[in-house]
Amino acid sequence: MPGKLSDVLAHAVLVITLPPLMLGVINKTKAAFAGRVGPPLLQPYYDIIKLLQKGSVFSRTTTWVFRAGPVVGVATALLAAVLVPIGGRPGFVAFDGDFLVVAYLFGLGRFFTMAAALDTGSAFEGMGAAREATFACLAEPAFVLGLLALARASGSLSLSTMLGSGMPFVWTRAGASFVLVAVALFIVLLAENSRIPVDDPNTHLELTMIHEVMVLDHGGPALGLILYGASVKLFVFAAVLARLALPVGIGPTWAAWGIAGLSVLAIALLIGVVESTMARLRLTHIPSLLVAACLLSVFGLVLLVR
Amino acid sequence: MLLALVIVPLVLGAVAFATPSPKLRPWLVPLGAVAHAALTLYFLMQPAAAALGGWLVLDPLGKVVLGFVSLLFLICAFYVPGYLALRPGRKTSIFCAALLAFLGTMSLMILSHHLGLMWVAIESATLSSAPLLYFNRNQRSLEATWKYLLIGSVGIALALFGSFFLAYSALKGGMGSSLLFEDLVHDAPHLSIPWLHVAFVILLVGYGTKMGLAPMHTWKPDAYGEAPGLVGALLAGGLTNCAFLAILRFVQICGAAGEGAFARHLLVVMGLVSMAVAGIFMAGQRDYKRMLAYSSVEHMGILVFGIGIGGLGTFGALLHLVNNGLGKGLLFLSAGNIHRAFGSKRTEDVTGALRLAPASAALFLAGFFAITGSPPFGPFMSEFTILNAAVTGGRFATAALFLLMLAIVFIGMGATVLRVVQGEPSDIAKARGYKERFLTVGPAVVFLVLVVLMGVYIPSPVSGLLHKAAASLELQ
Amino acid sequence: MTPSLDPLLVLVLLLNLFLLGTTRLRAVIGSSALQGVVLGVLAFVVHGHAAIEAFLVAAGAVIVKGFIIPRLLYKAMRDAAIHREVEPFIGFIPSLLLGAVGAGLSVLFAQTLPLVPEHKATLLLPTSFATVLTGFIILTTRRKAITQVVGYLVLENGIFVMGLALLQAMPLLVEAGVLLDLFVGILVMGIIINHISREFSSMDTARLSSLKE
Amino acid sequence: MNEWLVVGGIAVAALSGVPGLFIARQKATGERIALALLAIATLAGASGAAHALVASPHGSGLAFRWPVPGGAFRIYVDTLSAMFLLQIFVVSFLGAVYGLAYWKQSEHLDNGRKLRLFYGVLTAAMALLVSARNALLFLAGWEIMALAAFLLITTVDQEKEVREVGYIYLVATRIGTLCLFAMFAALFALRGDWNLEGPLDAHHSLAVAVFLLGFVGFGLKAGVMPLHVWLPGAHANAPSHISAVMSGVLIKTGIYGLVRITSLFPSPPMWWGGMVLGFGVASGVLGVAFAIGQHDIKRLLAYHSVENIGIICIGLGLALLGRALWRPELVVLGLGGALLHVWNHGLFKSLLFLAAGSVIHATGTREIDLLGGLLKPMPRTGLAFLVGATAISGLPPLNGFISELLIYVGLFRATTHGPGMLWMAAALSAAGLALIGALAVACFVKVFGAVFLGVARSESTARAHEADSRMVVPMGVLALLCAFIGLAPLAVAPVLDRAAATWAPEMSTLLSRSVVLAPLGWVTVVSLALTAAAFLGGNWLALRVRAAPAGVGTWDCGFAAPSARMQYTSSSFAQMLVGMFGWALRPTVHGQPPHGLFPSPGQFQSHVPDTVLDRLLVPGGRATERAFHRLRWLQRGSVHAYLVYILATLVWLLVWHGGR
Repeated sequence: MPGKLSDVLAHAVLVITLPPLMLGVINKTKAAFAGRVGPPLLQPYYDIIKLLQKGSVFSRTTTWVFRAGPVVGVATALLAAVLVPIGGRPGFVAFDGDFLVVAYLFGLGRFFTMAAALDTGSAFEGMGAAREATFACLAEPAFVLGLLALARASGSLSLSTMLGSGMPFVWTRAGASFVLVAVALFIVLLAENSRIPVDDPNTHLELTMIHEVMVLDHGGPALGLILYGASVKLFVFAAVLARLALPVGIGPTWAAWGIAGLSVLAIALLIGVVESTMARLRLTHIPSLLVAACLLSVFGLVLLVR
Repeated sequence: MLLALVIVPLVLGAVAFATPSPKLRPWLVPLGAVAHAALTLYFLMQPAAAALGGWLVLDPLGKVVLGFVSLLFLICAFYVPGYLALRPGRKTSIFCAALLAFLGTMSLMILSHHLGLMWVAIESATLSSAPLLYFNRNQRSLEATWKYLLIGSVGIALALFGSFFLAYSALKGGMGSSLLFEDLVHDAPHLSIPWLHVAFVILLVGYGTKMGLAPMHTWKPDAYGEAPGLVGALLAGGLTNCAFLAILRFVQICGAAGEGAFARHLLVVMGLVSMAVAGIFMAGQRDYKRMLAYSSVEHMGILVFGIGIGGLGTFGALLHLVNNGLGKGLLFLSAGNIHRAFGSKRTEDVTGALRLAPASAALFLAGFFAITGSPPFGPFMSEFTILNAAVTGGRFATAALFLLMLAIVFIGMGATVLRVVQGEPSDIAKARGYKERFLTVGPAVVFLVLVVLMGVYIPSPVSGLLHKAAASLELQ
Repeated sequence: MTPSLDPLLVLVLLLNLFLLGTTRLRAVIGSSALQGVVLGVLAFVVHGHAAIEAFLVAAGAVIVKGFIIPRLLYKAMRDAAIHREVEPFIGFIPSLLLGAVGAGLSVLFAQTLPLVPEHKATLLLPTSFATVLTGFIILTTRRKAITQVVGYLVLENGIFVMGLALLQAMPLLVEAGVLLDLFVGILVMGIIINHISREFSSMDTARLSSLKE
Repeated sequence: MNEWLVVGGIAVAALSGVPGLFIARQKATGERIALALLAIATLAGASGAAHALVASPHGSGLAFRWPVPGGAFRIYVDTLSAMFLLQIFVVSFLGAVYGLAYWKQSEHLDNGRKLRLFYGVLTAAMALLVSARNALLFLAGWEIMALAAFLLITTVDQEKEVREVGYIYLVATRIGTLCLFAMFAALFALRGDWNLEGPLDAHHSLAVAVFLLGFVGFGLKAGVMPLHVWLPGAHANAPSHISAVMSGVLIKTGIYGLVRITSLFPSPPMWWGGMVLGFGVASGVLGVAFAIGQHDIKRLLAYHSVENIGIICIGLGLALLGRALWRPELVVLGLGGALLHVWNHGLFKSLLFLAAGSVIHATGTREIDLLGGLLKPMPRTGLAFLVGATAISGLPPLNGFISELLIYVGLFRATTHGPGMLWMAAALSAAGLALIGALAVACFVKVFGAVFLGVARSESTARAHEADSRMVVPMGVLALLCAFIGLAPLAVAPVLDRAAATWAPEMSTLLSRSVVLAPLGWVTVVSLALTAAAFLGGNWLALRVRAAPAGVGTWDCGFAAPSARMQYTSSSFAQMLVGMFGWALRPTVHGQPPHGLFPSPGQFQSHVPDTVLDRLLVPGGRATERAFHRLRWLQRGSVHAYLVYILATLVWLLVWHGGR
């Protein structure tokens, strides 16, 4: 059920503009915690634009796969972004099982990002790819289980309906399990977007990184695309989580969109807080965190037995 | 005149013994086989023939066994000249004579409806097969012959003993004691049951020894292992089936006496025991001819098991009598060729037969698949029929055991067969320079064709004969 | 049923025990031959009134079992030039005991089976069973091939005794066939024994155990 | 009509290898003739099957007398049979084309002709068994297939390993066949005749026997964990195009058997579905887990067959549950997904095996950790492999995604509306499916990266060359088919609906169409959008970086001299995951890591054996054989002992049985 034109436009605007801003918010928050001024909110935009204008260098070991990585990453993220509803407003299109398409689009993006990393033949990037693959194996079931809980509660198979206008009423029925699911999805968000405590985007020790180390060899436009794609992915998860965590009713259109954007930024804020207050986990402990996320979702499901 | 079936081979045997020319002599065997086959064909056409005042009768059961034995011998006979050509410097006069005498006595055994005469016939068959086993004239074959003769003679001595018990049960039943099959069946309702039971047990052990049911099978591995492949084929498909026929006759009498259940129970037990023993001894068997002997033990077990199951199983067993015989012929002849090619029957020395004797090895492999009951070969049909009889009879545990035994046997036999056919032959073996010949491969090919035919298209005359025979067994 | 049967049967039983007890090969063969003769006489006595054929059967038995076969065995002995002990696996006393126990069991077994009236009184069937058992004991406990042949012979004798109980079941022709087979069988066995003693320079069948798993 | 075409195809295929036997070994004429005949057979058979798919099935097929006990020559091609037939003929033909270059007669004088002979027989047997409607005809096809496959696996029987895996396969398939003997016997007792037709009462005790025996018998062929023991070795050691046919088509006959047998029972008990579902999840997860631990590229692919069979079983189990609970939509989605996955796996798994074959052909090794950087020398093979890898990982826009989506949607529907047991089971299976998908992604990134990306890890790999066009073309065709189903699932949807109706005739009126139930149309839209976006973006980037300097090395954080051996190997890639599944995989690790201030050169090897086979069955078998050997003294050569046996038997029977 495609939305009205205005909705579509608003959705498109948010998808294109908001993601880098989220990164900005996160950085600002962390700076605030660190007592620094920090980079301007719009810094990510500047970075991406600058990168897109730069020239680039490709290792002789690489092939077209290396270039395909960033492109596929962005393409899948954007497609996912237009499928998810934002703040109770349906996505461009909504159909049964669209969340599966979203999940598998990200899977495709991950596949090519990792392939690109391996294409360099560098041990570091291989290491990063291995970790990405490993942790995704646990994040995926947690995500699906969470969505199962949503589907069971809302009796629908489409994100736009699950997180649609019915949300408040569903909350009254299934609040408890939604809290659990929200926590689970937040953990998944941190893992999928390689934030602390799973991964540290701006550490200086490659040995401990996951996502960053995979893209070590990308530079210029490619890196720009990767940055943007990553932020869009973060945005998608944040949008889902925001709607689940803050299922406020719908006022007039403009207000609804405003609320949607703000709630997404609020998630960014939350991430910032977590990143500044928590330490990075040891790699060997990350699986247990994700398993915990799975269990939370399962409990969320069990609570729905009736 | 039924007697011709007996006389002709014997006479020709005598002729073969007397013939001076070693060139000509081997060809007398095929001659005798052809004559016998022709006579057999003629009598199979006839409704039912009798001679010597009912002492010799060709009833449906007899028709099946006689027809098959004649066919088996016919094919094997054409293997003889080729085989003897491979074994220069051996005395062929006794061999050829004994072969034909063996055929004659087996025919007598099949025809005779007087239990005493039957005993005489099978004893003579045993004696006439002794020289065949001793063909190789070495210590091992001597030992094998001795065991075969002693165990066999004791076994059939017991059989005679059992026959007397049977006669006595008639005597006790108030009739004149007679060993004529017809009389016994006719007076069966009056037979004295305890005597009948004891008689059947003794007869089962006695003829079971000849048939090679475990644990009376002990002579088999030695005999089949040391005898020429061709003799193995004739024993496994001929003499054992004659002994089986004898047991069938006693099952008929028990059935007529209303004691069928008792007999069938014993048969099922003996069948399963034989299959189990075969499976145990096949595991890790290093001598592929001894392996074939155990396979024969297994299939004798399947035969009596099928009869024991009864109903459809009876037909299955009779069908299996034919299929197993054909399969054994195929296996023994090809194994014989492989033995000639490598000069050994131990799997330590025999590997990669597919490269040294391609045709024979391929035939051997096919024979293995056939005898283990793979569709679309004949034995599958019979074994499957027997299995169905067991399942439809509601005897699930028995059926499960049957399948388990089949599995064990397959696992054991497969290991040995594959070790023989696959891989690289040793250089010593290559140096022997064996060549496949038409006369040695041809008969095996015929067996293969027949065993496949029995699996994909059972000619109606054959199935007609089998059905008649099964019906004659089923009447209670 | 003439009363003069049982003494002969007892004689047969005694010969069984003697066969088990004696250490001398010649004695063994001889006693088996004697047993054959006794059986012939028995056959005649049982159907004494019967026609010529009973006489023929009896005569055949006497000739084959009592004379020809022993000759064969003695010849085999000479050819193989074997020394005379019987060499059992188990001692003579145990085998005697076995024989005695066997005889007892045979009597019991005969009791369990329903006999026709005229056999109730006689030892006919017990003797038969006991003799068969004796044959088995000799077959399974004596080392020499030739003693095993004797064992087989005794086994046959036991069966022959059983046959006496139902002569009309075994017409002359069959009876003759049986005797003929027996004779040929022993002949062939003799030949093989001959080869054995040539190949293995001994008749000790314990040596004949190279074919095994 | 269809049946005649199919029968003709079967006959021609069966004979395709025969003319070659009469042509001199050195000549290539034989292989050409065989291929031509196989082409004719495929034309006939596939067209017959295709016609049966598009036109609704009518008539009752062919039936001739067959003079064997219980035999009747009954052939009937309904939608289920047709789906499998089409795949059998197409894949076998492509494999044969590939074989033309991969297994040249001129290079394989001793076994080339034999291989082609049984290749044709195998194709024919598979086609026969999926169209047979008589138990004995089915069994005949089944066993001929099994034996032909055995002879193909052991094509190079000079090698010890080949002989061993051949034997294991033979034993496994025979045990399966014996189970089927029992199953058909039970079916006969149930039906009273040999026809494979329903409806039958599922609550009869014999019906349970039929189901369980069928599950074991067919599961052994399909390779359901833990019945998969024969599969990895056999697939790894057969010639690659044989592996392709076996993994792509042959093991599916096991699935066909399960589908056919379950179709006979209108109202199956719920535990049937639950059981199939459970085993499906188990084989899916464990299959892929074992795959991740492998070093041998073909063993790895083989374990992925186990995984995909698991996915198919999940679908089938869902369909069974739907049938048990009278939920038509679950039947459509479950069975549709399962059958479509049968097709898809047939396509991409054969594709992967063929690609692996050309890698092996070019480099002479199956060891993943000796390969690397092959995308440059063999771009076409690499692209084909990438397509296959993406498809088997169930990623859009390729076909694997479609079938998994159908099953997912079915599971979610079962979750959203359903009684307790059902929806919890469905939910857990969905999670399991997600886990499987993610693991598959990991595994195939590993393989693709280690084999085709980076730099060559060995001399032979460095000298690799692109495959012969006769090998590339079949791969291309398969890749295109994968893309087609992925982009236009609506084209196959009607077939799936009809298959579901054939499987559950009692529901045929209620069955809604899979198009309604699953977003196939939208998937097409998204996939096209994705392709377009990737294409545009790619071109943009290519233009943007046209001026990039060539010939620079990997920056790698400024590491000075990276060498090929420093690359992350597939084993290191898999290490964490293998550790995660260590409870099931039980990897064996040897070698000593370097330690101390000035470490001496250390070494490290890890190896993942097949837990069921190497740790359970083989030791068990050895123990049994030892036990049997202990009984052998019975046959000790002493004639006296033998005579004692006779006497003992006599006494035993007299005492125990004569006494009655």
